[in-house]
Amino acid sequence: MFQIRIHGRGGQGVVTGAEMLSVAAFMEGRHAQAFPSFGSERTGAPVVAFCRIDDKEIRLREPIQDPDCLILQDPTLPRVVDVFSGLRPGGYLLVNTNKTFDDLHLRALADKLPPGHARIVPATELALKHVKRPAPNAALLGAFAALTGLVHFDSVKRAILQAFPGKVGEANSAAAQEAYDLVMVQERAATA
Amino acid sequence: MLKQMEGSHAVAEAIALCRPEVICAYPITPQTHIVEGVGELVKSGALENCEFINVESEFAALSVAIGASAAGARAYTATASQGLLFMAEAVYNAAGLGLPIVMTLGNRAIGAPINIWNDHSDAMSMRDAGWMQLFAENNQEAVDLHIIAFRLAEELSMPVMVCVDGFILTHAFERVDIPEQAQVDAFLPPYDPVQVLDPDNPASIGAMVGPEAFTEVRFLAHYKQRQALRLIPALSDDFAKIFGRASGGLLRAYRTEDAETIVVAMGSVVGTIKDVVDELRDEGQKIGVVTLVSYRPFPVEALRDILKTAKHVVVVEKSISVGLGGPLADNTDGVLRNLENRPRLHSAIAGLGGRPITRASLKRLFHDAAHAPWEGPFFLDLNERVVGREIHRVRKVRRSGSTAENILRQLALASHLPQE
Amino acid sequence: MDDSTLTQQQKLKYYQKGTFTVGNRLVADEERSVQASAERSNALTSGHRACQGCGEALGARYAIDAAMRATGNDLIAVNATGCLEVFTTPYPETSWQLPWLHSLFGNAAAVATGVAAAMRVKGKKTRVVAQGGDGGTTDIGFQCLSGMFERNDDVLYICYDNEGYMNTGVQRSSATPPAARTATTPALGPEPGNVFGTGKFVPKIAVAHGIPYVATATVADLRDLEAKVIKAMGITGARYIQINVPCPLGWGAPSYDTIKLARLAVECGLYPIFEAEHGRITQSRKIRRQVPVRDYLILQKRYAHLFRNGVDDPRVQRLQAICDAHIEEYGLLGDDAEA
Amino acid sequence: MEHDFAITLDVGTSLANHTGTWRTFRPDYVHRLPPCNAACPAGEDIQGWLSFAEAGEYEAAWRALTKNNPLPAVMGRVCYHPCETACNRSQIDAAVGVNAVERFLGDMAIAKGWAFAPPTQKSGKKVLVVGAGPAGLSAAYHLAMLGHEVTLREAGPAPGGMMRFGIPKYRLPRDVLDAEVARIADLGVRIEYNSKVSDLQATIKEGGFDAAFLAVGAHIAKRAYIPAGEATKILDAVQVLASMEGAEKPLLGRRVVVYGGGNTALDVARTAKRLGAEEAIIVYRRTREKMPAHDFELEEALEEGVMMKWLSTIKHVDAGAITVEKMKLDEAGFPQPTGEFETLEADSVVLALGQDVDLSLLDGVPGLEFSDGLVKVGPDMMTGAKGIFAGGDMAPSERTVTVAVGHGKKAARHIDAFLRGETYAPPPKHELASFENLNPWYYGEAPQTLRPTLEIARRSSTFEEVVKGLDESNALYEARRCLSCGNCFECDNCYGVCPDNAVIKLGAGKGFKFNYDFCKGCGVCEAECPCGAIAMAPEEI
Repeated sequence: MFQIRIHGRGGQGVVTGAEMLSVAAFMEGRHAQAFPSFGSERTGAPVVAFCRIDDKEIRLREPIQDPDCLILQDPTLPRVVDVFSGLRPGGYLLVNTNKTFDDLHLRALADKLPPGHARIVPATELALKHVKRPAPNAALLGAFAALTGLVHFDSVKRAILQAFPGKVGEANSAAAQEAYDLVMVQERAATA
Repeated sequence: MLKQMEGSHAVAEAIALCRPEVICAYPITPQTHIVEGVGELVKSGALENCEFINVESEFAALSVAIGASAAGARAYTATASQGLLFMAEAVYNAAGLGLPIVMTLGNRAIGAPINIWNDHSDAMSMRDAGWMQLFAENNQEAVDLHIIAFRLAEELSMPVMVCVDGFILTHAFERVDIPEQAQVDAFLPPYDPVQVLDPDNPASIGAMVGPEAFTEVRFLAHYKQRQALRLIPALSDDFAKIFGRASGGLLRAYRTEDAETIVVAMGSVVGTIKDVVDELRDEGQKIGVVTLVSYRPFPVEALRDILKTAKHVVVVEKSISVGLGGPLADNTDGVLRNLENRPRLHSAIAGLGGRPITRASLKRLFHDAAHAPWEGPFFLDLNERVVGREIHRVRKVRRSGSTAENILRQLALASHLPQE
Repeated sequence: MDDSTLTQQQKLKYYQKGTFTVGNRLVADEERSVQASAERSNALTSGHRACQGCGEALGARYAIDAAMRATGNDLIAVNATGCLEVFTTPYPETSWQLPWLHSLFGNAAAVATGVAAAMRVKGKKTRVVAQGGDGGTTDIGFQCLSGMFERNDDVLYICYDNEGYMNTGVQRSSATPPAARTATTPALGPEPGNVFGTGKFVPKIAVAHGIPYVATATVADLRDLEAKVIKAMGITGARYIQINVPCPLGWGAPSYDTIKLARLAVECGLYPIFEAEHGRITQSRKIRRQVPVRDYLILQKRYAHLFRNGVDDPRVQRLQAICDAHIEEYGLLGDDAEA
Repeated sequence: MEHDFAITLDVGTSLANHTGTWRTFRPDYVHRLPPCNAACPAGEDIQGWLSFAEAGEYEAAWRALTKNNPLPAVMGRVCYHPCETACNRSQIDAAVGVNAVERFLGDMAIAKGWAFAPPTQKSGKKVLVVGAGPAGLSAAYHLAMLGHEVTLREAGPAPGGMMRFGIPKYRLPRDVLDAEVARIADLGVRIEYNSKVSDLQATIKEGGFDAAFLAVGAHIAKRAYIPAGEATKILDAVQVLASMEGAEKPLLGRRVVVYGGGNTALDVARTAKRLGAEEAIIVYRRTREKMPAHDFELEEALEEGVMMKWLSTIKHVDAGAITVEKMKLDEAGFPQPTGEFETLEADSVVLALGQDVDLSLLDGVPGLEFSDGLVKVGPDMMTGAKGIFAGGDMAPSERTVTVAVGHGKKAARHIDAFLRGETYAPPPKHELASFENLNPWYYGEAPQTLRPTLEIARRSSTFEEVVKGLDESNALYEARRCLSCGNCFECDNCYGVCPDNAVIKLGAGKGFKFNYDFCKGCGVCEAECPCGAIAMAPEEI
């Protein structure tokens, strides 16, 4: 079972991101469970969403305490929430930023993870470019596919298009594609 | 058809497949997505021959359903928490009138203090109202139970409440097999009321009944629920034949055959408990779990059959009958009462107001049940430091103020101060 | 004179005897009141357990019989808890002769909405009447009532207003008039009886909802009452009729004075009788033989404290001022087209 | 339909619950005597015939009316309608115009030629009626309707008695009188004119009569002693009015003084005006309030220019002038002389001081008793002589046409019983329907239709009928103003207002009955009965 925890703020599509990710996994014939951190989701408030992916039925209902992957949609959150709690030693970290891990003072944390498991991606910038809205979730999913290889990008794309039919879906899909490509470049560079 | 979807929307689709004729909607978290979903289906024309009514309160929601049902329409509504309490009078009334309304309860705690998160306080508050209460373990079951609920309700002319854990299920995206319309139609015939408001065949429904007949009326209601104890498994079998999967039933046992410790629980927490059971089994502990699907009627005999060989019975429940303990534990105690070698009963109150029930805590709990048994209700993951301080503070100060606010203040202070 | 002239003559305004009576043997059958007909439905039939002279029993039969005629008996009634429900349907006997449903005290309007929805979804033309007392309407049932109005559900809601909770032993409701003594507004202290400046007049609130039809009526004017019910049944959407029904028990009056009291309540101006459509008052029933409110009050024990020791309490004048204000507001004096 | 136990009930099952046991007071339908009927000297069932009239059933109304009075067209003109004085409606707006409707019906009957249905069986008895005035005509009619053979003997040349010789034409056109008399004659009553009975016993014997009814009237004017000078012209009212029927009209001069305060005085004064008098002055010793004449007739007279001299007595009559003494009322209301005198110009003085009866035909009849010049009769209208009955002005009573008609009817009933060897017992009278028995709310405001009256100018010069009849719409309107006091008119109020549906409607014309199985005795029906036809009485326990 692979567990993803997404941190963001209300209005950034955190829950939708987790849901789309679960749909992508479902499309590949796997079991997936996405759920929010159950609250009254007000714009700007810290929000957490969860996604579990497995090859068998997922019965577990507890919030994800020891994620295999942490997606940080808003890099300012660590100042108010203990976002890194429980991240597995071999886990992944994906941060939405134009800055560097150093800029964010996350270098030490990133370095604790296996090499190549921590990536940054300018998802909001990509979203503004393609979707014209600061909704980084789709782009981050593209980056997630590239980073973890847990789901194919094609599935992510289909999940995005299912969640957002029409032009909005296309735009999000394009943002995801660009994020995917950006991370893949880094991946290839790392493995090269 | 398999779909990855939100539990609320899955329930909405299941409701639509049941061809309801009158749906009453009033928003309350966490049930909103269900009625919104059905509303969309009605508004878009996907669900035909259905009146979708935006009422002004839960009390009206169920009241409209009562009128519709009495007039021969298949009626549905959904609510949660305070909403259920606000409609409480109508809840009893619908049952008393024998109207086969189906209602989804997106289980949520009851305030004060106001709390929108999941527990079973709401369902428990209406356990004696005369409704049948079915609890879903996951969203597939939520879907299936609604389909079963309509048939069960209409066969017995008795309302059914399908309890779906708020947020944990209602807001969870997961794989659900949405049945085909033809399957549902095969399972659920059109509503044929046992009594109906009909100008061609008039009757007075809802008469005032005095001491001379009230006992009999209540006996007959109880008798109906006793009949349901046989009907629910039969419907489950029937369901399996048509839909190709088992669902519903009174209860389900998991790895209980040789179990020395058997956990009893309802709703979504059972999934987590099953994972814990598997872990403990792997560690060599003889443990199993019983999922109670039907809380009302309470399957006394079926449960006793499973529990009678256990040494320990651990009841994990998301509600508290303040001043007594866990109501499910109390009911389970009744099941065990007359056994010759009665197992020891351990009551745990967990997950109140949305507190996560973790595998780690459950493992500890099940271990302690066998090795460090306790008396009375045990509050899982209780912050004893906080309650200790608060008890002390209240003792000291007459005008001590609100407990809830004081606890929040303590917690806020604690999070800013270095740990002791 | 040939027959046609005779008929025309008979169609002249009826100020001859029989004008205000239930029946009139001199007019054609179709012009007679529902209650005059030997074939009236008696939707609320004999054997009910209402007190002697019960105004509500009378009002309910008037209203439902009229609605039955208007709908060709294709009618379902929903009843709030209250006297009407209790005295008509104690197990094992019911006095109703139409399909009838009682659910709760405060939800009759919503239950009726449900019945109407069921009829609509089933493609039936069956109409729905909800009925309740003033407590079940203006107090506990008010939220459901307002919701039903606001959604413009196809329900005629009839409130039988006897100005208090009579079923439970005569307590104050929001429809209890000022100065009236009830079990919860005893005739004691510096302000005996119900307090002035409290209460609400739901017909005006109903008007404010902008629903297609609102009317007040009285058991003292059967023809007006029937005409309003029949008119209401000709309209689709939310409708409200409030009927003043004296309660001999609660008002402390002899059983035979029921209609007289209802009549005086109208003739003194205390109970304005009017009609409103789509948020506007369209017509008021004129006072025919105006009386001072005193004439109305003095017949009722609930106002006895206003007339102690042979001296009128100043509150009588305050009540008269209320009447005067009604007369002005609703234009209750003058020629009535119907009179 | 199978129902859920107890929660659902079969409709209308409360009929098993007989709430009539709650009752402590019990309503009953009653008949009360309408004040109009009670007041009618002719014993008409006024409310009864009005109820037909208000339904537009005029012939039925006329037939109901003529059960008691064969002269509606006459009565509708000359009756002083005490019914209207008694009418409860006068307490709401104005009395029902009974008299006008009666006249309307009478005139319609004449116009349409409605006839009485003769009795199918004859009694074989013969009755002599003496005098074709209202009492005689009435008695003859009733006796004929009862199957008896009637011979009516009249001393004068034409029927009607005082109706013809005492009442001016402008009040009673003679063709109306003739038509109604003819209708009685058509029943087979033999009327012999110019056939004065001077010896009753002989006449009875000769004619083989089994009984006789005497109604010869009062045609002899009372005289008062008034000192009179030469060449004064003093006449009496009977003489003046009777001479109006002849070719020679009386010569009264330009200034006429009439002495007296009764209706006859007014008739004479009004006649004098029509005959061309410039002044017609009525001298009366008391006041207007004390005047026995009907106020409405006084009003009409005043409108026509008749003048009144109240509180005056004539002391002396001279040529061209009279002397009157002023009077004043004492504490008891009697006029007392004041010693003040006044002179009035007068070409003639007509005395209208009342009339006496010519009792000469009774000479030799044994057993009779007399008093004040009148024949005494018992409650059965029989004189002291067996088989001889008397009525009208010759018997002690108020002298009006209506009273006379009533006498005729009453006598006929007793004669009928007498002829069969029985005693007539009138049915017991119901309690009077007083205004307090009514619920006046239910009667709409509807003032009396004033009968059109001739404009004043025409009245003073002609003998055209002053008061005109109603047309049909007016008559119907007027009939419908009747409150039906004391008798159910099927307004359905009781049927409608019963909170317990305990009134059974029996259908048109059949009224209602109480269903005592369910009647709780609340009394709303009685309170809301417009006409007082329901009474509550304590239940016997």
